[in-house]
Amino acid sequence: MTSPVLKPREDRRPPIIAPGHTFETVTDRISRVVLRKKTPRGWIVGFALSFALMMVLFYTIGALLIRGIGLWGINIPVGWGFAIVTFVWWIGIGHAGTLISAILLLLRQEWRTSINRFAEAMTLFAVACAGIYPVMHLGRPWLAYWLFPYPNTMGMWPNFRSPLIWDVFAVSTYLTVSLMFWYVGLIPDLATLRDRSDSRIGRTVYGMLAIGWRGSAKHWHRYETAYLLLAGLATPLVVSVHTIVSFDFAVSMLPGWHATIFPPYFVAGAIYSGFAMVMTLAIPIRRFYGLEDFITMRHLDNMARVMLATGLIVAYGYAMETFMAWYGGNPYEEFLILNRFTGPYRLQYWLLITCNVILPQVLWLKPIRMNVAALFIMSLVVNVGMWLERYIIVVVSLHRDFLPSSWGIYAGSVYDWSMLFGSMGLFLTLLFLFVRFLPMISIFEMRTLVPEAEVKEEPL
Amino acid sequence: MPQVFHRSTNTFSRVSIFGFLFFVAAATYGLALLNRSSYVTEAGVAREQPVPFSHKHHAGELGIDCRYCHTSVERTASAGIPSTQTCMNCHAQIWTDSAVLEPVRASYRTDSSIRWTRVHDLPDYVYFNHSIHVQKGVGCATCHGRVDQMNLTWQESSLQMEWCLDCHRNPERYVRPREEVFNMAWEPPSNQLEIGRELVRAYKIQSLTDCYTCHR
Amino acid sequence: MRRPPIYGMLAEFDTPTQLVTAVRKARAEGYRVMDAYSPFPIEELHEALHFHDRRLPLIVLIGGIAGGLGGYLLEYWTSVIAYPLNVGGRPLHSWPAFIPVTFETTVLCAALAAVLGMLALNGLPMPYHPVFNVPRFALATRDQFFLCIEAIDPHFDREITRRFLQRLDPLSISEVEH
Amino acid sequence: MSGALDIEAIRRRLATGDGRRFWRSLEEAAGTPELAALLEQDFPRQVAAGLGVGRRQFLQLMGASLALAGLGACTRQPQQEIVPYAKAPEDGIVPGEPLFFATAMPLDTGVYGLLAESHMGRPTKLEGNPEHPASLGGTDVFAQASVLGLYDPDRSQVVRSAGEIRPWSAFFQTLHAAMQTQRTKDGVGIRILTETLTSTTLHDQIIAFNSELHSARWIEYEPINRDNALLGLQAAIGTDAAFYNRLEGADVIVAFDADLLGSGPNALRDTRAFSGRRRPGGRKPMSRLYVAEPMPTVTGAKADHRLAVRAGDVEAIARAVAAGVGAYGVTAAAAAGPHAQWVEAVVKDLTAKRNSTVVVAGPAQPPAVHALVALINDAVGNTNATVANVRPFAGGREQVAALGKLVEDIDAGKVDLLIIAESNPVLTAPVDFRFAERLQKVPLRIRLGLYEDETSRLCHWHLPAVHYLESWSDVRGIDGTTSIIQPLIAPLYDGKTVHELLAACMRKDESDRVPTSYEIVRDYWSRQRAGDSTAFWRRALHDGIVEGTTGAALRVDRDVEYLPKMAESIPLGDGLEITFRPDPAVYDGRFANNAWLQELPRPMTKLTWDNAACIAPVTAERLGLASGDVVELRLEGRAVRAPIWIVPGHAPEAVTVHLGYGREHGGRVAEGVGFNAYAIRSSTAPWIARGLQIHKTGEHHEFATTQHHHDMEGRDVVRGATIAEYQRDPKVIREQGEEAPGAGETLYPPVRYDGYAWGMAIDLNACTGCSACVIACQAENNIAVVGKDQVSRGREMHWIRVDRYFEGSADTPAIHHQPVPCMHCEDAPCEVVCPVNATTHSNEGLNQMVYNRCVGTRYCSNNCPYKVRRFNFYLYSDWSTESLKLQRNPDVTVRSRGVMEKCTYCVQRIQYAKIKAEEDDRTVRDGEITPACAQACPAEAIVFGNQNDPESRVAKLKAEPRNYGLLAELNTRPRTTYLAELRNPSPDLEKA
Repeated sequence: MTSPVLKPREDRRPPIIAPGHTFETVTDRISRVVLRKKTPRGWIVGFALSFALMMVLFYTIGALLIRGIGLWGINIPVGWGFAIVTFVWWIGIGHAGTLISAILLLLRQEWRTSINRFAEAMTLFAVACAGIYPVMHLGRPWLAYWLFPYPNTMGMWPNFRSPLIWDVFAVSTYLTVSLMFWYVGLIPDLATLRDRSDSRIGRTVYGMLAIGWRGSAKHWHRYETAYLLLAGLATPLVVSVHTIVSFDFAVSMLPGWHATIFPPYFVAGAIYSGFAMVMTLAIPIRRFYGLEDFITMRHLDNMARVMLATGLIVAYGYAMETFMAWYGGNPYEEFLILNRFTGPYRLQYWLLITCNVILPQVLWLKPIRMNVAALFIMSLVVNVGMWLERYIIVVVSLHRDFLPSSWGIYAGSVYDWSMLFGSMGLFLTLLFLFVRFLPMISIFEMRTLVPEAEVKEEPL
Repeated sequence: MPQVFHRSTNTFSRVSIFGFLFFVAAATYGLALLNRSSYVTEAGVAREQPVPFSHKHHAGELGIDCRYCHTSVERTASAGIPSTQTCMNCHAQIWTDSAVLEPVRASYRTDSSIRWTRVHDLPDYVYFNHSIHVQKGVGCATCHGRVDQMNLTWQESSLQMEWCLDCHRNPERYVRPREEVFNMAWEPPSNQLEIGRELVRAYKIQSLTDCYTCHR
Repeated sequence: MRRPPIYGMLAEFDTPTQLVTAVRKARAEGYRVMDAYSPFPIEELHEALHFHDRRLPLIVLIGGIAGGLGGYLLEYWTSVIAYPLNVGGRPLHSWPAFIPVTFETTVLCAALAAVLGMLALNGLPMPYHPVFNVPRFALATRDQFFLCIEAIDPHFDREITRRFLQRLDPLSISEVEH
Repeated sequence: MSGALDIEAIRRRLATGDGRRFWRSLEEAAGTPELAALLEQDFPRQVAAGLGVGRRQFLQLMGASLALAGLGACTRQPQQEIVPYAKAPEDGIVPGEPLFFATAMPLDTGVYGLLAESHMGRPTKLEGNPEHPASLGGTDVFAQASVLGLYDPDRSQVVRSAGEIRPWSAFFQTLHAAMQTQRTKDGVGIRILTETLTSTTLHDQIIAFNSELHSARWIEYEPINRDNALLGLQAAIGTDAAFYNRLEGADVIVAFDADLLGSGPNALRDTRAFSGRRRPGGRKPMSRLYVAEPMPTVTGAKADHRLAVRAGDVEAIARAVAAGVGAYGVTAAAAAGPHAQWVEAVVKDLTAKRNSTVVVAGPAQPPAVHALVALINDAVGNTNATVANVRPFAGGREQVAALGKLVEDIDAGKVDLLIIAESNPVLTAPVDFRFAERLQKVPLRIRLGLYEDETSRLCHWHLPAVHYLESWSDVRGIDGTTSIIQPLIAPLYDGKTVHELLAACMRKDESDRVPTSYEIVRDYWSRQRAGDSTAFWRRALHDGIVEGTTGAALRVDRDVEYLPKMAESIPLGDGLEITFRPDPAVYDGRFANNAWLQELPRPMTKLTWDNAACIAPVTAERLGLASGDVVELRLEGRAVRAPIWIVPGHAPEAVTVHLGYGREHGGRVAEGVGFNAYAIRSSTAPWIARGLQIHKTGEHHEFATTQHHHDMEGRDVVRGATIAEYQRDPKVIREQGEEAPGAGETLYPPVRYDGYAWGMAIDLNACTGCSACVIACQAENNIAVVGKDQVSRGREMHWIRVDRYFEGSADTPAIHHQPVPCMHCEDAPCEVVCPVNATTHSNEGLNQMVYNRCVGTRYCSNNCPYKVRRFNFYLYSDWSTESLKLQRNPDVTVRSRGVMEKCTYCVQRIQYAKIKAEEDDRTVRDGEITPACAQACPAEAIVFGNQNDPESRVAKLKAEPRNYGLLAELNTRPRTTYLAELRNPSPDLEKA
């Protein structure tokens, strides 16, 4: 874990924590958000809205269970539609959280400290949303457990050659590890809340969750080892997860899916969309809860830079696909690319290029990176763009493959849309609960950024 | 004051953690058992029948051959359930006035079927063929058990897929000489395995574990 | 051995520096059985306590290996031994296809080992602990720093220890009930 | 199947036709940007999806699905009962063992000789009777689908009078009274209207009837009739005659607007003979087919030289050909105009190959053309060589004229009692007869029919008829071959046959018992055959043919005295032309309530659940029309609204409409589908009319088509060459596509198939695209009907589809058909990606699909390059309609909601044959296993067998150099392979 390194910074970038903070100001500012008695009206309104949206999701799921997935727009040849598109989108979003908390931790990037907590939460909720789709897109969702290897009376086992099984393991592992990572990070702060809460229930509940953390030096020692090791494990994991998700396509034989570039380009895309989402969430939250001291322009600037970088990698991916289609000389691949450019879905394709490649280039400009509103808009643009990317990958490749006779057209039905927005409802609902009942910024890590945290050497 | 919990909670919390893990494991195991239990498979449950027909009496004590009633067992997929006619072949002469047999006589008089309760019921997506099994030296008793000792008939085996697979994977453990197929009393000899292997060769028995063997 | 009347003696400090110094002094004084409490991790602290525990990485390694082997063997057993099926003309033991799942199970088990191992070694969960009996200890999770010399330390003596701690000019000193 | 749930759903959807437009791709091929296409491309449009399922059904579903899951978790099997016979039947019915009986199905002037498969006394599947000369083992869509007609829940089930359900006895009283009065006046007021008469017994009854009541009149009427051929031949030969061809002897075939392979009483016989002459390396050289027609037909698709001409212009061409070959009496060769070259080539070929050619005209062509054709056949010596003129059964009849007479009589008040058997004139009579209104002037109107249709509604009495699979009768084919129709099942409902109805009329005394049709038919035949009638009867029933009747039809020769007359040609005006055709799926409308046929993609248009006004691309462009535009067709002051469908290869300046749609009564499936083309069909121009006006309405109609792209995009999907090229260098086929990787070119160890290795070869040269295989498969494998809305969403369930491609210009394209079942790839892409091993490979190379293991990820379908997998997006199988359950094949699982399904090579038949073989300790013989599609195919285009056995037919075919695997370059190693299509163009025309 980072020991406080506060040699005076020469660079003129904004600080990662506003000056003049002490241990208690940090502690109180952050824990107040949770411990304050009356819930702010803004929160109630926001929560109500997202809860309503979540109900739309549940209604859709009910309808799907009762009537069948024929309610969606899918057909033969386009057997996958919004469900898989949105699944990949959510999983991708999740990646930023793990990246911030794990990879930046290993790279000793202090600025991560104030955003890693809710970035991790975001990961968790995003993966939860993503998890719904693989189950609900099954023709017979009530048999989803057949994808797990368990001894059964049929003597049957899953087919470990199928990327979908890899998915099952990857996603469930990812969910479990992210959960543990998040919880372990929370323990000391839960202890803080336990000790600062003045209601009996608060003390008990937070107390239970804090499992008796008392800040013992010995505990801290093992705690940090564990935290580092988790980070070390989460880093390859997060890369593997989107790699495997990309295998769902790369392992098949469809033109436009069967491509070796998919893993890196999916991972980059994931981080791209993930950071966009962190930004989408961070900007309003810091504003609403007045946390500008902790989530400073420095953070936004850095995130914008990461977006720019990953965005360029993604752009390279698109370019590569097109190049290989020509260079590879496979007629089906060639047709696919032409079909993307000029076919029935050209609108979505060019919109995608605009959102993911053209517009984000403004991030080269420092004034933009320093402009909160601009950044917020850019983050939304990229979120949309990345959803479109998956839409293009899934639908365009399927709707016209090898035999012209079986070509078709796909369009999402109302149930596709309600499921998409419904899942956003679930995501926001969980997020609102999180910011209300848990510290959205890691308090104990913020303390280490306070100047006093430094141990000055003095003779015995 | 920071001390929220009582001393005991330390032990309690740890116990509950292990307890939970144990509970999950136990539940899983229990479910697995349940799925194979006779409650689910309904194996070994004697079924009430409109007429308390006793295989024990007919097949066992009187020694009537299976094929006297289950006529098509050697020719077709289904073994065949005897018509009332078949019952009356004998019961026109004997037990002509026993009350128990009234439903049979009634059925014959009114030419309306006796509605037997089904004992062996495979799912609709499973296609089992009696004739080929008989042909390949699978004895009646191998699947149906000692029917000749059942008063009311019950289902002997689980009829679950893993049970079918067991024999389809290593038939040599279960096959018997064709002439013994209908012999209820036949016991596998001590050297069943080697005899089995010979029979498998002689009868050209394949070990069929393809899905389409049973599912269509 | 006879259970001492109290758990130990708790001294409260204002800054991490003071705490670290205090710990060093206490060790110099010959105290061994003690623990320091801080609202955030302090590198120097466990150094000062001469406390080193290297078991955790080992546990994680074992967990990882177990997970990896388990995963691969499961795949091998189910596809080659339990129910060998011709899937698209691929060999029964298609090892390249078995790698992803092996990797995932490795990470999963290693991560579980890390978290559970850490908790177990720290003896958590432990909702009840004597130090909580000291009201001011609530600040240990906010901005105060504590040193607790435990009564089972051979050198521990209510009076001497109290006087020793006085010399470190702490904000407060309190006896910790069991 | 189409039962309560489906039909309801279908009707609702038809009401709200909210399907999607799909014809965009054709527009693209034509290069015309299309507005609706842009809408299409616009961001996914919201599609109100819906298939109402109630709570109870939901519970059923879940319960059923769980049971289907076969997972133990507390889902126990429900208690079931076994209900054995009380007295075992003699006729050897054994549970689980199918029995086969010979019977026959009449249609038009012809007959299908059939073998019916019966499970526990339920006919479930019909096959062609190989012994029967008119079927030769083949069938078509009508015959295959007729079994569904039997179990149709919409069939009329009760005697109804004025809306009231009445007992038969009540009807018989009325009838008897009416007959008594008629007897007093020699039956002068009696009219009996039937369809074209082909039953010898019925004919005998009618004669008897007339001999008693001399003044009673009997009328035959069908909208698809042979009047023109009859008149034409009469003119040419001087006597009534019908004809049939012997294509096996034909080196050159010229079809003037004749769909001889696709429709009509000789289609099956002709298809078999034709395909027999199209295989390279046969004893005789490959035949050559010339076709001149307006609307592309399966015949036109097979043509070596197809001329897209308006039906009205065919006469000029025929006349030119006649003149060319020096036909008797045809002097001045009418200017052949733009088609001179075609005519030249035809003439050259016809004269070159004397007495081994066939020239034929279709029923839609005026008598003149038929006369010309007869004269041409005479001139080149075909008559009685390859073309047999025979005396038509029961004397030829001009049906339209006869119906016209009936109408006059009604107006003159001469008709007191009208008995209408089967025929549905209110729908089908020429519109100018105003039959519906005339009909109601008749004092007593009696209708015997399968459905309470338009005619029944206007009759005093509707009597339920029995389906041919329930009834005793007999039927005589054109060549005289007569079959006894025997019932496969007791009448499901309380129906009567026309035989019984007539017999009832003939009763002297009301107390007399009405004889059963069995008695009537049996009695007739025992009178025909002296001696051991029982033996004869048994034999006839067993063979499905009355021995000695084949070819017994009286041959007619033109007597030398007679000077052939030219039937004078009906002058056609000018302006747009419209031609009326029987529909390839619902025929004249009688099959409109058959959901299988409604959902069958029409061979040429690939439309389902619709008819359309078909026009050529150029004409559409000129009129600014696009497929789906609803227009008003105005003809002789009558009008009907119809949606446009653009058909490449259609003759310009002409519209083709198909009859039999727009039904108002006649079943829940039939009602409200398509438009009623009869509404503008008059007795003066029943087939071809000019001066049609088209008026746009600005409305749009949603079509449900199964194929949206008609261009091969330059991919080697259908390979082919001319016979000359092929004989010069057989490699030409292989070189047309990328080479499939050799067996060694893979990282995987090869999988060996030592025992059987099932494979299929499909001869594209033989295949006409008739689609009999599609319906046969549907009947055999319990394939569900999904309805128009679902089809328009791309969710049709057919396991085998017939792809249709256009090649070349949109005005005169080459047309290809390609049946596509599952390829059973040895390295199947679908299997690798299935997470639960629901689809794997058998050790005989079958790509197995296990429904009860499937969880429905649809990944397999995504990864299938052939897209032959079908998914149950809803609960498509009808689990509630009892009568439809009777049709199901007990050897095939009825699929549930949410599972994938696909062609299994009819594994139930494979297993059956294997078990039988094992039991007699032998191996399966070649040809012992025939999948439903192969069995139905009249062209023998599909061959199945063990490709490990070098002697098997399939192995031999696969050894041919024109054998190729579809997309084989993907190294899927398909077990289904194709034999390339070979054409035999005239060298002269090819040069031009």
